[in-house]
Amino acid sequence: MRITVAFYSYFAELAGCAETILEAPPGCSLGDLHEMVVCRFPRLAPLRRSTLLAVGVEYQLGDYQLREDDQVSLFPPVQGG
Amino acid sequence: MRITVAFYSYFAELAGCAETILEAPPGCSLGDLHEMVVCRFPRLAPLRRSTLLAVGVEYQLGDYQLREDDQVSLFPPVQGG
Amino acid sequence: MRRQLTLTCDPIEVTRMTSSRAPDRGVGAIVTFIGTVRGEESGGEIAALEYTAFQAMVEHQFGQLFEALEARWPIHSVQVVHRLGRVAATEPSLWVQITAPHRGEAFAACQWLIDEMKRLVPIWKKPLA
Amino acid sequence: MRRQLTLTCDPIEVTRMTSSRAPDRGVGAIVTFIGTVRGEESGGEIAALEYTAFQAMVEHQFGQLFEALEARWPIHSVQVVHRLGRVAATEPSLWVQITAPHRGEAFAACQWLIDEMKRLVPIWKKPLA
Repeated sequence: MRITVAFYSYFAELAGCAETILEAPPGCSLGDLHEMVVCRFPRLAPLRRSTLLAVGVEYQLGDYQLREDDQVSLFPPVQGG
Repeated sequence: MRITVAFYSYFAELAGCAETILEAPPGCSLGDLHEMVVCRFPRLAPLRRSTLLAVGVEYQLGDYQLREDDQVSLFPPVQGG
Repeated sequence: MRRQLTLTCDPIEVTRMTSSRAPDRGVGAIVTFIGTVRGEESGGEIAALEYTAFQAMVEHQFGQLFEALEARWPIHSVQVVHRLGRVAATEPSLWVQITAPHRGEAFAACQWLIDEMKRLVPIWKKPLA
Repeated sequence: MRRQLTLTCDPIEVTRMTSSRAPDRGVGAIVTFIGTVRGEESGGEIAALEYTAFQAMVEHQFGQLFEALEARWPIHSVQVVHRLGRVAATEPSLWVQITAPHRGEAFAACQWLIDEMKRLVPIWKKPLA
């Protein structure tokens, strides 16, 4: 299934792009996808533990079951204010 | 000794005046003076326990030893803001 | 610490006093409290409050509170304006502004100052119908 | 509860937004927080911060925070303005205003909202020399 992955803040610089599209196997969880992303963009690997994950506009945990056309976002800890 | 006593807020209305002068005996404490005041202005007697006492611009307790020309103030709980 | 206390019978000009920039490059937080006269108090309608004060003692007590504030928190400035006389419902009776490096100390100091003011500063109010 | 969220690349017009009266006869407390860009950060000089955001998610997350705020405190209104793009040192990057019947809930809600924003709302900043 087709998943859009967006990077925000310095994650976009580390990935070298603001967005990519990945083909994920059926039954793929958000955590599985995160592993696929850090394999493809290894400069994000050391930040794995502090990475925040969202699907659409909601935060999700690694066990979230992805669906076709989900919009996933990866970003570092937020710093508003 | 001569002590000036001022009343603030509704204490002035209850006393019928904003200020009075009392002649206090030597060794008179602020607590003693308070008793003299409520004898002279009995409408302040029921409020004795909630009355705040100041000498000059400082709060003082009943055991404060009065001195000639002290300016004593009596008033109800404050309500600024 | 810059400090300013104003007791005034004129309306508090909130807009004029609000700055659009930090007063100093080390300031990251500006906390402002405005207390307004509520038009309803314990069920009844109120047109205004009449504020009176023992002014010399108000100034002295605020001076002591400012000393304690400075000793306890790294505050850059504190400003207090309290209205006296008749203040109509919805108008500000109190304006407090604290500037500090970070919001934690600015919020803590602002709340502490107002709590202590309500305990110690000789100002009274009377509802006017 | 009246609510307003603004994300803007323009300077926050603090003066224009500050009202000199309570918006409602039941309001007794107006708490305002202004976050300004500090010119010094961990020892170094900073000319400005560059703010970026995941805007759709910012709006959704603030919407959820406003819901939770309303459920927890008797707030009359909440307004948030957050600047994006380049914000020079001493300029406001954040403006939050809460109105409520009493100061306790206004202070509590304002601090809670800012703490939660800093935990959940996807905005980032980068120092510019």
